[in-house]
Amino acid sequence: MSARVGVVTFPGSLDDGDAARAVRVSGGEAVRLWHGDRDLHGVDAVVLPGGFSYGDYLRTGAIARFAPVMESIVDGARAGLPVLGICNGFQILCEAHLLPGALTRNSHLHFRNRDQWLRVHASNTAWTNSFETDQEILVPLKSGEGRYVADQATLDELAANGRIVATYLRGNPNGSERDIAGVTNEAGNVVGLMPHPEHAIEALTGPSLDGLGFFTSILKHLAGASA
Amino acid sequence: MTTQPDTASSEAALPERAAAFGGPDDPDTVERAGATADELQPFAELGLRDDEYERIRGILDRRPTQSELAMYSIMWSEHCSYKSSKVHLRQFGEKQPPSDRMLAGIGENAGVIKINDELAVTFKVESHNHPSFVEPYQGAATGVGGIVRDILAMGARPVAVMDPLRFGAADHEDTARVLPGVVAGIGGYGNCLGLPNVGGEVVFDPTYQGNPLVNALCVGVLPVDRLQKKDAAGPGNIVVLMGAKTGRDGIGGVSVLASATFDDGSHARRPSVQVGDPFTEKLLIEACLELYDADLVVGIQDLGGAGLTCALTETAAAAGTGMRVWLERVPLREPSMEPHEILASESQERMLLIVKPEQLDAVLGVAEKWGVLATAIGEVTPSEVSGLPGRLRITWRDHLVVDVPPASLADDGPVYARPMREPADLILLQADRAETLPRPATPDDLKATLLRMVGSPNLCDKSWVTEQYDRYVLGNTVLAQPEDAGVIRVDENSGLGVALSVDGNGRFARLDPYNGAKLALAESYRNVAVTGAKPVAVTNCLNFGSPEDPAVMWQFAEAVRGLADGCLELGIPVTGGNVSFYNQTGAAAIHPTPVVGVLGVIDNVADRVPIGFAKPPTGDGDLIFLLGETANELSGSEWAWVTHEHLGGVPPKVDLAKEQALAQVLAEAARVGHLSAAHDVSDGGLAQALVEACLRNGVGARIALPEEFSAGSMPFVYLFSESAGRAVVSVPRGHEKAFTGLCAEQGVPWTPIGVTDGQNAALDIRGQFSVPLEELREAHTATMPALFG
Amino acid sequence: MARVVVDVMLKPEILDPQGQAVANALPRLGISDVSSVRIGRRIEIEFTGAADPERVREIADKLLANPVIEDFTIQEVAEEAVPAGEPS
Amino acid sequence: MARVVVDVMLKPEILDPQGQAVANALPRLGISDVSSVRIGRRIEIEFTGAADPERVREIADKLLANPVIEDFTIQEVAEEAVPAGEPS
Ligand SMILES: Nc1ncnc2c1ncn2[C@@H]1O[C@H](COP(=O)(O)OP(=O)(O)O)[C@@H](O)[C@H]1O
Ligand SMILES: [Mg+2]
Repeated sequence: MSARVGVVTFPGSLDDGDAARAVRVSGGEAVRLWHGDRDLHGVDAVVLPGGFSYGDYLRTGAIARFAPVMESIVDGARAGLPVLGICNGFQILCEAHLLPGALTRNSHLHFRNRDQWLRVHASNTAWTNSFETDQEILVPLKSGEGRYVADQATLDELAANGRIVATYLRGNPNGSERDIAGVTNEAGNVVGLMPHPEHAIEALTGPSLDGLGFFTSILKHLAGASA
Repeated sequence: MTTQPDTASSEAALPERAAAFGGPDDPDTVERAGATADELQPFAELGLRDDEYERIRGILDRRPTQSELAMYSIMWSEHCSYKSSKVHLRQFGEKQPPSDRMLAGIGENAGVIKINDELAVTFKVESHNHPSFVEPYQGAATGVGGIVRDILAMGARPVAVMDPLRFGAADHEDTARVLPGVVAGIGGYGNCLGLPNVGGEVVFDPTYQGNPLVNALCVGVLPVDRLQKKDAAGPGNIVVLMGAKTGRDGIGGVSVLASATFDDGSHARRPSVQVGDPFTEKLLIEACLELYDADLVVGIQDLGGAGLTCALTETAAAAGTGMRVWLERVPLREPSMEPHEILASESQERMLLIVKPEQLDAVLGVAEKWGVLATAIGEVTPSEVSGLPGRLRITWRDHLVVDVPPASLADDGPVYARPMREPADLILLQADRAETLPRPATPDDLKATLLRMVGSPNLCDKSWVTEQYDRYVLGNTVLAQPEDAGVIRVDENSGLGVALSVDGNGRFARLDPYNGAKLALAESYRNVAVTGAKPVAVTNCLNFGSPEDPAVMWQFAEAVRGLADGCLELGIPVTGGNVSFYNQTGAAAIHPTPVVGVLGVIDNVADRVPIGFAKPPTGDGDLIFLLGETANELSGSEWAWVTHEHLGGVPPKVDLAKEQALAQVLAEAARVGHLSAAHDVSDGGLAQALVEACLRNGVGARIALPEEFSAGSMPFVYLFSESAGRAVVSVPRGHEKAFTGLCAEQGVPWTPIGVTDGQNAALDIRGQFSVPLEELREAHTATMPALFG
Repeated sequence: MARVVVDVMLKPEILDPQGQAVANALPRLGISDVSSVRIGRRIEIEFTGAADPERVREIADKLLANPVIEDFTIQEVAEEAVPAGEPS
Repeated sequence: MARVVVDVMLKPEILDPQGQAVANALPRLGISDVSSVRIGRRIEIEFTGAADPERVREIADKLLANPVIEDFTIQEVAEEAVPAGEPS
């Protein structure tokens, strides 16, 4: 039986269909979850996709955090449920305090969509175990509020404990502290990522196939856990 | 919506008119109108002519009420009635080539084209010029929002947008104000809606100073059997308003009608800019699609220009039914709004639905699921006992304020055959040919010209703009800017997809509007063809000055004639479009600017051909061919403008039969895999096309000019002429015989001009110069950041 | 060392999607007695010397607010120790 | 019908690129005596009844501001003539 990966749709989610496609292309079963439904329908892992939940008008992720489904996801994540937040999903995870720090307006004040080189540092999380440490990958970035900030102590702690999942290479596209593109929680089951791996899974529609690694990682992780 | 003359001016022109009535509790009723036939009404301030006002009185057999007057004034405006353009636009229908693909055409919210037995696409381009000059961010944002709702109204899921933009001189201070706002607005709305932006144009020319052009195109996909109608069919059916609350947005000239309270409350009465709420629009899209799939909609119409007035009258007129509306049921953002304001409001993110009474609860349930407001505001009524079509009757708190035949507003507006005259300066302008201008004389001059050209505002790299747009969302973008056309996968299983391009060249149209329109069509058609897609349908946005100027009217008529003739020659129908008049400052009109969108179909998007040369594994790579013929055609060219600020002569010749042959070669060659790259040759000529093909993947090329173009100023002509009907392609080794055979078969001239270069990252023009790609890239990419930060 | 605060709010008749989104979210936090939320910008400007009211008005009008859709108000604040962080 | 204003500003140590952009634009308007510009949000909340300070604080803390990067202040304002319309 293939692993069941939930993909949440909030009002204003945009890349939910793409995240589900990425799960499928990697061999998993994508299960669509609805923001208003507390029930996680027994999924083995959850993806919070990109988009503009609730328009992101107040502050990115600020309102989505209070959606009923988030209560179950927060509880689940604390108990070890693997959760990947992409872009808006990352912002929601920070707002929900599952990940430290916050994502703020790009320092150049523009939305930026470009194919971005990253270095994957932490290859021991539930979502990155298919990568080699320090592997360089190319995935699309598209966000207006992608600048990761946290206080120095938190940043030091992240760096010291291998919790910086990925950093921007060849130019910091948004002013993120320490070029941070993604971080994980202490347990390594919750990962937030600003760029969009779900848009790098097919040669036809993406700049590379590098994004697949995040989705094959979770399948591997779940297979290992159930073995 | 089309631009109107400055909306604020009608306010300035307000007469000191003591209003005898007004106030939401004391509206001007039908009864009152019947009894006070001679009451003065501010019809002129509302833009209606004496004879138009008399016609309204004739139709109603009394004076109109205040609300009715507001409705006629907006529905009979240029923007809604097409009164100056109608007589010309008819040609699109009359000259329409037969097409078994077209499921809906002109007259609908957007044209619909079948792409296989199950699927159809719908697409349309519209202008939001004037609002974007007043408030660049919101003007552009709501332009995207508006065109998306047109696509949605056809039953389609919107899947991509494009944005043809034109601004004044790149270094003008207005451009510095307008461009960043427009770009942010288009990105802000489209990104938040989750629609990939797959192409557009960014053109600078002083002609657009004070009148920037913000056109927006949207394309959507629908199952053939989900096509929606706007007809308010079935007496007894319920009229539902869904989406945002109604506020005093974009009320424009109708604010003249504000009565007694005008003096004290003048501030609040100002026509206000429309503010977009893409989040609400996203929910509206999802709610509508769910309603379509559950078959809960009898008819649907978007609310755009003229708001509720337009939607109510058009849906009723389309079905010949009447309608009964309780206006106080419309949810308001501002409780103090008066009936005529509610009817005229252009608040965004609203749709009008006709639903069966027994399905109303289900409809409201879907709306609630998506968190959008939906309110029953009226019901469809039968035709009159006399057999005449039904009437639209609107009450406001039990007062009858509107009682009109809907078609008199929606279909039977005034139609004018306005006077036309060729612009007096055209003969002189055409005689002043760019072919006689001084040309670069040495290889060094030529190289310097190339570097200046690739960095000039119209030819430079536009990623400063396009990086602000999401191109990836929905996961079906196969090609997007800076490719020649956007290519979208429609069916993941079969790979079926569509290609779209939008093009226009105001300079060419200024020099010759008939051929200028054909050239815009040819370029758009070619841009679709180079991707390997087969062009099948056309949309257009006609941006012109004032129709009351006979010279502008002549330009308009010529452009429409050119486009209609061109489409007939190419065998592809015009499926819809939009007219924007009054793009003019004082007596000076913009260059006539027909913007043409072409839709193509590609059976398998995996066959699509990109513009960039492919990186050869080693040494010499693919063979480079120029298809088509190059003539000494420099008038209206980018070179003449960049180098001499010159505009004169006649534009390049256009031969649509040759364009068709070229398209056939490209489609077939793409399908069988003869092409590794293909790039349309247009603005900036072959030189620009080569630079772009090289820079895309950082692959060099060695070019040898043909014998007859190797001496004197002929290399310059070969590189910078803007002759139509050309494309530069790269052909993998081993395919050249078959490829040139195909060209011969279709009668397309080909010239081998060089090879891609895996060793040297440079563009080398033998006997002339060689430029490292890095130097070209620097020149090409520095311009926009230097101008806009 | 004058400190001036410019508050920029959308004109009352202009749609405020931000405020609306927040207002709609409140019930989920158990708050049902809010009738309206409007969101604008608060801009704190610090001058090296005294603040010329005319100049501040000009800055607000030209740069900080978009007079087509926004109104602004200006107030000079006591140059107290900056509002120390946290809630008042 | 209480009216409460919540001002949310980025913490001083967090980079405020918007404020900086404005500060950088000022010299072009001939203004050179501004030492700093910070831009935050001003949120006006209208309650149907009285505003419970505790609840307002809770809304601000949980929803309106992100304490990781922002500070807020709350003030209740005179319940002057309600701004014309717009119940969200
Ligand atoms: N330049 C044009 N070419 C073809 N059709 C046009 C053109 N301008 C307007 N139309 C058609 O006229 C009809 C009315 O246009 P419009 O009022 O702009 O529609 P909507 O209100 O749905 O935006 C539409 O079907 C539109 O496609
Ligand atoms: Mg329409």
